[in-house]
Amino acid sequence: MKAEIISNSHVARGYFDMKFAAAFDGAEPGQFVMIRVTGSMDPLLRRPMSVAGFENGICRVIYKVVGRGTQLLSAKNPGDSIDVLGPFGNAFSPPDTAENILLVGGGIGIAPLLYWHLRNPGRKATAFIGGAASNDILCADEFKHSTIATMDGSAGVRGLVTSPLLETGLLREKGTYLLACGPKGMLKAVDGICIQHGVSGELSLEERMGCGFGVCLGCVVDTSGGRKRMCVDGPVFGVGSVKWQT
Amino acid sequence: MKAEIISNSHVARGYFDMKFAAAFDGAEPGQFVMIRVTGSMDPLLRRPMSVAGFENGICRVIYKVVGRGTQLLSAKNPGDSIDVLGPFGNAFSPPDTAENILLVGGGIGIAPLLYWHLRNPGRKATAFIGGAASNDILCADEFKHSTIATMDGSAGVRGLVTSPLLETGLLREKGTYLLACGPKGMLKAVDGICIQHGVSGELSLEERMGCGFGVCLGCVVDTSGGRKRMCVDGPVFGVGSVKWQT
Amino acid sequence: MANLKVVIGTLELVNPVISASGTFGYGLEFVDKLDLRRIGAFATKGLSLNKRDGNPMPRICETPSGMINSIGLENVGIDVFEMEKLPEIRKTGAKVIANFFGETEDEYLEAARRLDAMEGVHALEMNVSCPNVEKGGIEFGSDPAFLEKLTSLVRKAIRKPLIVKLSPNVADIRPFARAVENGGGDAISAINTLKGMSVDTATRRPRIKRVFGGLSGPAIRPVAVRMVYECARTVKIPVIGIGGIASLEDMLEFLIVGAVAVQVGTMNFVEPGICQRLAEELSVWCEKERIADIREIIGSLKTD
Amino acid sequence: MANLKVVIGTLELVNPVISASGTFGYGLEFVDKLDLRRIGAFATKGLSLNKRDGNPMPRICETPSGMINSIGLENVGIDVFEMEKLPEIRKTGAKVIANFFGETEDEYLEAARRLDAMEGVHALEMNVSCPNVEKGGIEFGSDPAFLEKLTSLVRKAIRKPLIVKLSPNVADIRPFARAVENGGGDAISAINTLKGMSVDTATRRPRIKRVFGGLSGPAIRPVAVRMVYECARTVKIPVIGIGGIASLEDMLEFLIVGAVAVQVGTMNFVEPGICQRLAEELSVWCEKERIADIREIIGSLKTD
Ligand SMILES: Cc1cc2nc3c(=O)[nH]c(=O)nc-3n(C[C@H](O)[C@H](O)[C@H](O)COP(=O)(O)OP(=O)(O)OC[C@H]3O[C@@H](n4cnc5c(N)ncnc54)[C@H](O)[C@@H]3O)c2cc1C
Ligand SMILES: Cc1cc2nc3c(=O)[nH]c(=O)nc-3n(C[C@H](O)[C@H](O)[C@H](O)COP(=O)(O)OP(=O)(O)OC[C@H]3O[C@@H](n4cnc5c(N)ncnc54)[C@H](O)[C@@H]3O)c2cc1C
Ligand SMILES: Cc1cc2nc3c(=O)[nH]c(=O)nc-3n(C[C@H](O)[C@H](O)[C@H](O)COP(=O)(O)O)c2cc1C
Ligand SMILES: Cc1cc2nc3c(=O)[nH]c(=O)nc-3n(C[C@H](O)[C@H](O)[C@H](O)COP(=O)(O)O)c2cc1C
Ligand code: FES
Ligand code: FES
Repeated sequence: MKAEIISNSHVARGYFDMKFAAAFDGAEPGQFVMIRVTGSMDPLLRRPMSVAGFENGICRVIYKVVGRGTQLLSAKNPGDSIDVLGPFGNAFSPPDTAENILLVGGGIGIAPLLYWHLRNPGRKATAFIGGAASNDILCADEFKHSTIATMDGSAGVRGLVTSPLLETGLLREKGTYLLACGPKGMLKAVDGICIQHGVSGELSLEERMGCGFGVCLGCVVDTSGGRKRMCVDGPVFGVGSVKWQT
Repeated sequence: MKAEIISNSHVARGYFDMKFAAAFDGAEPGQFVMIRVTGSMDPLLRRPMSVAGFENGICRVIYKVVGRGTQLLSAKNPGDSIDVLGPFGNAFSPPDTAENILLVGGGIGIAPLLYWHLRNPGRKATAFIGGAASNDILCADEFKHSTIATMDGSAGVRGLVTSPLLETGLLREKGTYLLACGPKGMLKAVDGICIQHGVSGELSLEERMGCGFGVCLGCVVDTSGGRKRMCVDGPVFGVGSVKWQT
Repeated sequence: MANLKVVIGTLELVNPVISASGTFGYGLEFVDKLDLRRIGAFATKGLSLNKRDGNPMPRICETPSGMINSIGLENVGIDVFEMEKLPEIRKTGAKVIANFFGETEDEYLEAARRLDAMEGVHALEMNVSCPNVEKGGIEFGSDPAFLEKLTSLVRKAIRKPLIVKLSPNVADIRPFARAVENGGGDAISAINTLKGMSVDTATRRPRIKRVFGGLSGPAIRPVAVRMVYECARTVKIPVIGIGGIASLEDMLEFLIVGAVAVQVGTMNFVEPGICQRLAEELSVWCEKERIADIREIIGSLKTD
Repeated sequence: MANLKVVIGTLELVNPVISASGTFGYGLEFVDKLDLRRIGAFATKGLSLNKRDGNPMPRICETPSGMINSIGLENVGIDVFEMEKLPEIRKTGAKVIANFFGETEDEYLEAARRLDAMEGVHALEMNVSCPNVEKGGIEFGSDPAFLEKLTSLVRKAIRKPLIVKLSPNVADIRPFARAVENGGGDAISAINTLKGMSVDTATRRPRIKRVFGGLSGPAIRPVAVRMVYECARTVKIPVIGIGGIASLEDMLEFLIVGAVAVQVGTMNFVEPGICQRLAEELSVWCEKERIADIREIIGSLKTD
C-alpha cells in the first residue's frame, strides 16, 4: 500500500522519526509494519518497523540507520511515498490489574513502548531506557518517568539498563508488570530478572523477517508453547516463555 | 564522480531536460556520459546519455523515460546527486569546408545535434527533426532553421523525417554535410540517402553499453574499417562506413 | 477477453499464475490478500508424513535482488494439513497443488497416496531436492535414473496429476526433464532454489545457521529462464516456469520460452497480492496485444 | 600498516585484489582510472592464438543485480597482445595474469607456451569454459578427468604459475577443484559466469543474439561464495574468489570462506576505480580491526 510521508526527521545521530499517512485504520502498541523502501529489486525484502504512534490516520515509526534499507528510508522527503503493509503481529496486553508498568527499552526498542505509554496515559509507568551512548537514548522526554543508562556513561547512569532496573524497588512491589523491547541479550537478561523476582511481563522480540505475515517461516522462535512464528504469534511473548538459544 | 543536479525539468510527455554540475572540464558535441542512477545493485549498469550542452561547468542531457533507469533519473530533484563518468567517445567533426550542415535527428537523437548547433552558432545549419508525435519533437525552437516530421502528423509534415530531407534541394548542393542521430532504422535510411546523393556526413549510433570506455566489448559494430567499439571508436561514424546488419 | 486457461495433466487452471511452494503457506494466510479463485492455483508448503520443525535459526537472509533460505522443510505434517488446513482451504475455492517430499522412497509413496486421496487437493508436486537418507544423503533429484524410478513409482500409486519439481543444481537439466517424462510424470516445474551461501563479515559466521541455503528471487531469473527453455525443448509434457518472477514481463519471459504456466515465489513476501495482479495484467496485456488465447504466447520465442 | 601481501604459486601480489578477465580489457584502458601498481594484479581479456571477432550483437543485457554477456571470447590474439599491448602494459608496472583458452588441447598448450615466454606476463589463468571442438563441443571444464589431464599437460609445458578458472555450471565443483590440484595446477579461480538467458518480451527474441550467455554481477555472489568455500575446503592450493564483488564486505566474504585473493569483474564497468578502492578500504579495515596480516582473515569462517 502506498503511503505518503508526512515527516522524516533526523532526531539524533543515526536516528529518524517518521510519520506517514497510513492506509490502515489503526495499530496496537507492539504491532509492526513492513516497509518497502524502493521499487527496485535491491534491496528486495520489506523492513519491519514497530509502530511508535498512530493518530488520526497518521502512523509514526522511529528507526535507526543500520544498513542499506534504513539508509534509503532516511533519504526520503515529506511528500515522497513508501509502500507499507500491516499492521502485523500481536500487541502488548498488560492486564488491568497491573498497577505498575515497567517499560524497559534498549536502543530503538523504545519505539513500541513509547506508543504503549502514549496510548495509556492513565496508567502508571516508569521507563528504563538503555543505549550505547547519549545519542542512542530516544524520546526520553516523552515518558513521564524515566531512568537512563548508557554504556559509556554519556547520559544517565553508566552501564546496562538492567542495573537501574535491578536497583529499583518496583521489582519487588505487587502489581508490577514489565514490558520490554530491545536487543536479544537485553531481553534475555530482563527475562531472567523477571523470573527471578516473580514479575510477570511481556517481551517484544526481533528477528529477520522475510514476509511479516507468517508464510516464509524465516522468523521462528522456540517457546514453551512450541515453535512459533515471531511475526504472527509475536513479536510479543510472555516473560518466561521464550527458550533462549545460547 | 558525484555530480549535483541543477535542474531536471519535464519538457514534454516522457521527456526530461537535466542539468548537472560536471566534474569534468568540457565535452564535445557527439560525446556522451555514463550515468549511474542509483547506488543500489538494481539497476546495475550505467546509462549512456549524449551531452546536449556544456557551459560554465554545467552539463546538459535530454532524455526520454523508457525503462527503469530513466524512470529513476526522472524522479531526481535539483540538489540530489547522480554519479557521472565521462565524457566518452569521439565527436562530430564536420570539416570547415562544409558550408551547409544538415542536422537530422530522430526522437531523442536530437540531443547531440542541438549541442553541436549551439556550439557552432556561426555555421549554417538546417535541422530535420522527426518523431512519432508532436511531444516527441524536442527543442525545435532552439534551432535556427528546422523542419519537423511526425508519424501521426500531429506536428510538421506527416511521415518519416527522411521525406522532408529527400525533398530539400540542399542534398544536391555542393558543400552540404550531414550529421544524424536517431534510431537505427532512420540512420540506415539516412546513410543510404547520403550515399545515393554523394553527400558526406557522420552518424551517431546507439547500442547497449556495459562500460562506455572500451572494455566490456558489448557495443561492437562492423565497419568498413573492421570491427569497432561504439563507445571509444564511436559513437560517431562516417557516412558509408557502417555495415548495417539486416 | 482472452482465454487464459491452461491445462496440466487433468488439472485445469483459470490462468497460468500459480503461487510457489514455501512462499504461500497453506493458502489461508492469503485469503485477505487476494482472491484465491482468481489465480491459477497455489502450491502448499512442502508436506511430509510427519510434522517437521525445520532448521535452526537464522534461516533466511537477503542478497542482491534475492534471498537465501534454509527453512529445512518445516511443515505441519500431512495429518494436520488434512484435518486443520484443508477443510478451510476448500472453502476458498482455490485450486490446490500439494507439494510434498520424503526422505525415503516409501515416505514419498505414502505421502503421495495420502494426498491423492484428499478431496480439495487437485494435483501433487513432488520436490526431489531432498537428501535421500537411504542413499547416503545424495538428493533424490540428482541422478536421472533414480528420478525416473521414483517418478514412475509415485505415478503408478496415484490418480491425480503429478508434477515433478527439478533442482537447478545440476550440470545439465535436460536428462532430468527426460527422466520425469519417461517416468510418466504429468508435468515438470523448474526451478527450485540455487545452492548459495552468505557470510556476515562482522561476526565471520554464515548468515544462515546451516551454512548453505537456497537462493531465490529476481537474481536467479536468468538461470531459471534458461533451464525452463532447455526443459521445454526437451520434453513434450508441460513445463511450469519458476524463478524470480516479479512482473508481467518476467512472467511472459517464461511463457515465451515454453512454460505452460508459472509459479511466483519470493515476491509473494514483498507483495502478497502479486499473483492476482499478474493474472489481471496478463489478461489486460493479451487484450491490448490482441491475443485471443494464451497458447499463442507459450513457446513463441523467435530465434532466427 | 597491515601486511596485505598474498602469494599464488610464485606470484607475489601487493594485495589480494585482482581485476577479472574480460572486464579489464588489456589493462591499458584503466591507466587513467587507477594506479595499476596499487592492485594485486589484473587478468587480461581471454587470449587465443588467433584474433577472434566473437559473437554477433547484441551480446550483453542487464538483469536484476547482474548482467548477461555472450562476447564470445573476442580478443586481439596472442601476437597483437605481445607486440602492441604488452610493451605498453610493462610500462605501467602492473602484475599481469594472462587469461587464455583454446579449442583443442594443442591450442591450449601452444597459447600457454607463448604466454609463458613473454616478459611482463606474471602468471597464466586457463579458462576451461570453452567448447572442445575435438570432443564434440563439450566444455573442457565439464569432465574432471579431462580437466586433470589438460591441467597436467599445460603445467608441464610452462614455468609460470598456472591458475585454472572453473565453471559454476556443474552439479558439484569439488571434483573439478581436485582435478586441478591433482593435475599440478598452482591455483584455482572460481567462478566464471552462470549460464543464463533473458527474453525481450516486446520482440519475443532472446536479448542475447546467441540465446544463452554468462550471468555475472552481485546476483551470483551467493552461488560464488558457496562454491569458493567448497573449493577451499577441498584443496590445499590457493583459491581465488570471483563473483559479484562490489564492496569491501563482499570481498571479505570470499576471504573469510577461504579465498587467498579475489577478482572483481562486472563492477569494473560500473566503477572503473573499484579495485584500487577495495584495496585501500581493505588496508584501512585491517588497521581498524587490528589485523596485522591478511592471512588472519583468510579461511577464518566460524561455523560452530
Ligand atoms: C518486529 C520488528 C520490529 C522492529 N522495529 C524497529 C523499529 O521500530 N526501529 C528500528 O530502527 N528497527 C526496528 N527493527 C529492526 C529493523 O527491521 C532493522 O534494523 C532493519 O530491517 C535493517 O534494515 P537495513 O536494510 O538498514 O539493514 P541491513 O543490515 O542491510 O539489512 C539486511 C537484512 O537483515 C534484516 N535485519 C537487519 N537487522 C535486523 C534486525 N535488527 N531485526 C530484524 N531484521 C534485521 C533486514 O530486514 C534485511 O532483510 C525491527 C525489527 C523487527 C523484527
Ligand atoms: C551513446 C548513446 C547516447 C545516448 N544518448 C541518449 C540521450 O541523449 N537521451 C536519451 O534519452 N537516451 C539516450 N541513449 C539511450 C539511453 O541510453 C537508453 O534509453 C537508456 O539506457 C535506457 O535505460 P532504461 O533503464 O530507462 O531502460 P531499460 O530498457 O530498462 O534499460 C535496460 C538496459 O538496456 C539498455 N538500453 C535500453 N535502451 C537503450 C538504447 N536505446 N541504447 C542503448 N542502450 C539501451 C540500458 O542501458 C540498460 O542496460 C543513448 C544511448 C547511447 C548508446
Ligand atoms: C522461504 C522459501 C521456502 C521454500 N520452500 C519450498 C518447499 O517447501 N518446497 C519446494 O518445492 N520449494 C520451496 N521453495 C522454492 C520455491 O517454491 C521456488 O521454487 C523458488 O523460490 C524460486 O522461485 P522464486 O525465485 O520466485 O522465489 C521455497 C522458497 C523459499 C524462498
Ligand atoms: C563482459 C564479460 C567478459 C568476460 N570475459 C571473460 C574471459 O574472456 N575469460 C574469462 O575467463 N572470464 C571472462 N569473464 C568472466 C569474469 O572474469 C568473471 O569470472 C565473472 O564475470 C564473475 O565475476 P563478476 O560477478 O565480478 O563479474 C567475463 C565476464 C564479463 C562480464
Ligand atoms: S517473517 Fe515470514 S513467517 Fe514471520
Ligand atoms: S560499452 Fe563496453 S566496450 Fe563499449
